[in-house]
Amino acid sequence: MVVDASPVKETIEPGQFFNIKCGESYFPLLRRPFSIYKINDTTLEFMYLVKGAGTKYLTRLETGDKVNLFGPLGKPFSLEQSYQTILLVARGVGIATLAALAQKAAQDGIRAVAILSARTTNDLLAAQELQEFGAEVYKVTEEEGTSDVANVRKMVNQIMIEHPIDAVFTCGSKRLSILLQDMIKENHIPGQIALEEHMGCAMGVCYACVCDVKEEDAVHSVKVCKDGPVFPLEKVVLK
Amino acid sequence: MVVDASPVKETIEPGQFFNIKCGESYFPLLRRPFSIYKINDTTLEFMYLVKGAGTKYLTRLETGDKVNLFGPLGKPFSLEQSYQTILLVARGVGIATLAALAQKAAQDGIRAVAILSARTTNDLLAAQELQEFGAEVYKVTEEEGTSDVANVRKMVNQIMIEHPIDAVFTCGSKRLSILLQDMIKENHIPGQIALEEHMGCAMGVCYACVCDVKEEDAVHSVKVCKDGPVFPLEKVVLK
Amino acid sequence: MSINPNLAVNIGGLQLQNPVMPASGAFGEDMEEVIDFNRLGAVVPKSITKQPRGGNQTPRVCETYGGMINSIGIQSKGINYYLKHILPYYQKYQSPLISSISAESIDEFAEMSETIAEVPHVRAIELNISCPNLKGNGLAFGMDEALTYELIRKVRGVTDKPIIAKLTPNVTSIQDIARACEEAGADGLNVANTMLAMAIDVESRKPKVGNIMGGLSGPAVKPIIVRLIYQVYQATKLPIIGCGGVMTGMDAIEMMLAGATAVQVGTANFVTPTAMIDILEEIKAYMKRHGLVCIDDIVGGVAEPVTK
Amino acid sequence: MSINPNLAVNIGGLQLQNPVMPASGAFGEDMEEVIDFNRLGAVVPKSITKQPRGGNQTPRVCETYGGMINSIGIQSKGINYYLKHILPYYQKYQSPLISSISAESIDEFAEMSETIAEVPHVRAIELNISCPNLKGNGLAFGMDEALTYELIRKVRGVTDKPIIAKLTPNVTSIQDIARACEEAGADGLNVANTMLAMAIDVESRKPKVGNIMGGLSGPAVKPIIVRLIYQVYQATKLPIIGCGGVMTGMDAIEMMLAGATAVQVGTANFVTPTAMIDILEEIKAYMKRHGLVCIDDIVGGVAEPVTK
Ligand SMILES: Cc1cc2nc3c(=O)[nH]c(=O)nc-3n(C[C@H](O)[C@H](O)[C@H](O)COP(=O)(O)OP(=O)(O)OC[C@H]3O[C@@H](n4cnc5c(N)ncnc54)[C@H](O)[C@@H]3O)c2cc1C
Ligand SMILES: Cc1cc2nc3c(=O)[nH]c(=O)nc-3n(C[C@H](O)[C@H](O)[C@H](O)COP(=O)(O)OP(=O)(O)OC[C@H]3O[C@@H](n4cnc5c(N)ncnc54)[C@H](O)[C@@H]3O)c2cc1C
Ligand SMILES: Cc1cc2nc3c(=O)[nH]c(=O)nc-3n(C[C@H](O)[C@H](O)[C@H](O)COP(=O)(O)O)c2cc1C
Ligand SMILES: Cc1cc2nc3c(=O)[nH]c(=O)nc-3n(C[C@H](O)[C@H](O)[C@H](O)COP(=O)(O)O)c2cc1C
Ligand code: FES
Ligand code: FES
Repeated sequence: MVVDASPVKETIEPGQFFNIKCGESYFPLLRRPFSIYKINDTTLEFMYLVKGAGTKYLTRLETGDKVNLFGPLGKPFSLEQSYQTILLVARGVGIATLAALAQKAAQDGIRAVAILSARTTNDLLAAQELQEFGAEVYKVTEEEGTSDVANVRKMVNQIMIEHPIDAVFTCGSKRLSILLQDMIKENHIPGQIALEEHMGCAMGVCYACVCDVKEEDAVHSVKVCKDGPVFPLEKVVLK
Repeated sequence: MVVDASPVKETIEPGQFFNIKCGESYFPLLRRPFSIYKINDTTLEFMYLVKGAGTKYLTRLETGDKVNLFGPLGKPFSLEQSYQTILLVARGVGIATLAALAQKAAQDGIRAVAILSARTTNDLLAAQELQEFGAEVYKVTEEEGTSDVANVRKMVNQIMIEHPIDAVFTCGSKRLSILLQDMIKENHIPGQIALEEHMGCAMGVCYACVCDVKEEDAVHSVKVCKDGPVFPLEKVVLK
Repeated sequence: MSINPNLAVNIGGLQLQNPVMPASGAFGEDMEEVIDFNRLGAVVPKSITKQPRGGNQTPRVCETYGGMINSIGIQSKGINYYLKHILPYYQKYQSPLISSISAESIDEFAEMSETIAEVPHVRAIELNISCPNLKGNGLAFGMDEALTYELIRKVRGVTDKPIIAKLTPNVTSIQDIARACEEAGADGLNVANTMLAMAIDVESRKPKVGNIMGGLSGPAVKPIIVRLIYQVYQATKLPIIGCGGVMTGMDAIEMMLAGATAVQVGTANFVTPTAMIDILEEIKAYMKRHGLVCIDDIVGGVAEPVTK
Repeated sequence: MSINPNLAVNIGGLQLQNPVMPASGAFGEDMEEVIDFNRLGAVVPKSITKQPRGGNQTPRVCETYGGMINSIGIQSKGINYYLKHILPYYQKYQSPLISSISAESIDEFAEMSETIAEVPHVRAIELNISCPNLKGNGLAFGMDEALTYELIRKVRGVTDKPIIAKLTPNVTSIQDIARACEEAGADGLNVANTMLAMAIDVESRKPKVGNIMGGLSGPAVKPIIVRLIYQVYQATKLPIIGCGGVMTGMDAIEMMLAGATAVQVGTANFVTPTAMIDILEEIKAYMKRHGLVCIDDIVGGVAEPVTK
């Protein structure tokens, strides 16, 4: 979905999201959060997977229709100037979230290597986009039997041998995130994760979207909508 | 609203109605009853006044859209072969209900005289239609100060002097219906009324749409959806 | 997975070919024109009262967001008419008949139950101890544990046919009422009647139904009903008929997962006259898709919570 | 009719510039970016507990038809943090602050109320005796008349500031609870907290919120809340704050006609972050259109029923 971004005065950064009203009545009632997928000069793009009533409504919108967006919300990914090569590992629509980051990396002259995981090759629509942004893309799917954690571990290892990776970014899979938590610990590199959680307010007031973060052995609760959705990968408690 | 009537196998008669689903979700939840306004060879027409969520939905439909209609429902007006001239008295969208009857009367070679009442002349849209069906149409409006009961009584009297009236048909106004109950009693002519009541099932099972009818001094309850909407004017208890 | 699932259920001794039946008051003879009554799990005519009742002032229904309020007030032609005209009508259908009774006193409930239970093709009795529309204040027998116990006990004394108590959702603890029914000898529970509700037209300042308050039904109440079913399922062993907001087969499945053995469909019949048949087909399709062979594979099957 | 209507209301001694305020738990400091807190009738931060609380398992919210279920579980940083960080934050606003308290015992309610009432800019205390999410079983103090009386009585003993009791809708007779509050010395009543509810994902069989049950809010519950307000208005003389499903100014007017003096807005803030301001403007426009000069011209103004 491409929207005219001219009414948005704030700067928008990869990892942030908009909370979108998907319908005019009280059903769907709550807004739906969607990450920024592509940031263009005058437009913004979102990529979504049709899941339930909210996303179904979006598919019925036609060119020229108005959408009610609330945002940009949340903390973006941060790309350090010192990074030369970053690794992106995404699954499912998590790819949408990391696409914006690949775009930014390309602009900043940072090389991105991406492992994209999905159920079928057909679900890997954004792979093309990432490649266009100059990312080196590896695809794994259930269909081909390549998406299991063991295989991804092997691939990450192989990539790390080929390129020194300065930071890891992930979104969309708990299993892969746990794997990456492991690997960044082993390899002493930083990581960032974009989390998803069911939201109420998306403004940091209702405590619907909490997750646990470990800070020097003490676990505390943070809000995905306000403190995130991007968190240091090593700190989040993935249950 | 014009709908393709070819899927309707039943014969449709003036005074009957369809219960129309006004929306795809659970709001509006209940169907809305609408009288048949015009019966054409392959199409059916409804005329409605925009009132709330249901009728608002109907205005958003576009040519080619599907509508979910349940019907034809209810008992129609009955036109005796012996009638030569009938009087129609309608107010507001009651005009829609009587228009179909005027059409039928014209087909049966019965002359119709109509008094149409509304707030403004603008609201008298169907007057033209009735005239095209050959009805002699008198218009009264609040705007022009001609719609009060006393004036309508005078008009009815005048009409009765000019033409011997064989039967009276009314819809859309309690005040006028009470007046007509009076006048048909005085003049010993029969009358029929199409009633409106909030409905649940429209199938005669839920008892939402009841009204009282007097039958030889005993009052009993009838269902507008199934026993009506057309009733003998002299029998209904108009409170 | 190509075996045809078995949809039969048993409600306290009453064997049904499938778990889908109409809710009392939202069904009647005139619906024979739109659906085949023989396909229903049971037929349930409108609650009957002993004496004829006129019912409440119109308007008797109004719409709210995702729901409707009714204040019919159990308009009824009385038990004699019922015995003579309504019950005989249903004799021609194979679907078992559940007779719903509303009464103004415990003795009247017992008296009516006894009379009606004697009719051979009445297969079970549903006691409407929960109608919010009988009295102007929305009170019902089913709000009081002791009265409920006494009422069921009395009716138990007059018939061996299955007794289903239709509970009210307008209570602090439905579990207490459900247990009172179980102890008094009920065979099944209907969870639940309508939620007491009210709507006002802000322009005219008039209540939207003539009786001021009425009963809320439809999709809006479903989450409350699912919770009530879940609570009752844990409190008693009685089979539960879920009722309130079933519009689709998935709504029926949701209630079954919470603990219902069967469901009743009310408001949905008004929206889609063939709703009960659609719901039945959707349940069947769901069972096939999930490889479930019988309804028991669903009842009470909500996943246990994982502890943190 | 060109006079500007006066929107000021008084809730048991607490004077408000207008009757629109946030519902506790659906409002917080971070909303200052989207609305001007100075335009609100009052500010009501999330309920505070004595000790820090982690809250319930996620997912903590899910959607139902026309409503949402939440099972936050009063996540809270505890009273010390509240006194040090949250209350001081609101000092810069002119809108009076109503502090919402949740506690696990009557003594704890009293102790916390005493502490918090001492903070000068806390202008009233709302006692959340109705949260269905504190315990797994959905029970709350406000379900028991005697406990409610004792609780309010104790809190009345420790402060002269206005006490508002937030009632639960999950009771057989809200009138009894309301009267208990009045007799115990409450100054106002909030009608009401959320309806206990549950939703199940039929594919995964999992409850849609982590805590299995949660509280239903939003448009779906409005007709139940309007009825409760109407009942409480007739049972006590206390001013009522209507809460549950207020999405528009007309919803607020409907509750006022039923008997509410003010309204709280929860779920609507999530749907439209500026909802409270929109609602305020719609109330104003309605009053002008109907030539009403003050809120009192609306409160309890539902038309008397005409007898048949
Ligand atoms: C920060 C953030 C960014 C996201 N970015 C994207 C994106 O770019 N593309 C995309 O396709 N999806 C994204 N999602 C997930 C997206 O929000 C859900 O798929 C969407 O809300 C589903 O709505 P629905 O009505 O179609 O589905 P339903 O399942 O019917 O939704 C029911 C309810 O659950 C909530 N819900 C369901 N799944 C999720 C989920 N994964 N996360 C949060 N809430 C959920 C919905 O918001 C709604 O309230 C993101 C989620 C978050 C939290
Ligand atoms: C037999 C019959 C024939 C009718 N024929 C016509 C017609 O030809 N043209 C026309 O414009 N209107 C007709 N009406 C009235 C029409 O049904 C209502 O105007 C319509 O239901 C309003 O729906 P809404 O959602 O726009 O309004 P809302 O006021 O929002 O409706 C709310 C609820 O009240 C019910 N309701 C409101 N007004 C009426 C009413 N007058 N009668 C019954 N239910 C009502 C609605 O069905 C709905 O359930 C007829 C009514 C009946 C009973
Ligand atoms: C118009 C109407 C009439 C009703 N009459 C009765 C009745 O006579 N007896 C009864 O037990 N329940 C009655 N009910 C309640 C329904 O049986 C059912 O409990 C309720 O509508 C909830 O189910 P639903 O959401 O599927 O409609 C009535 C409901 C409606 C809408
Ligand atoms: C996410 C969420 C959190 C809530 N937290 C609290 C709370 O901490 N204390 C409280 O008294 N009510 C709480 N409530 C209930 C609301 O204050 C309000 O009573 C309810 O949401 C009904 O109003 P609404 O329909 O306008 O949302 C909460 C509601 C929601 C949706
Ligand atoms: S969604 Fe409300 S705090 Fe994050
Ligand atoms: S609408 Fe149900 S009986 Fe007429």
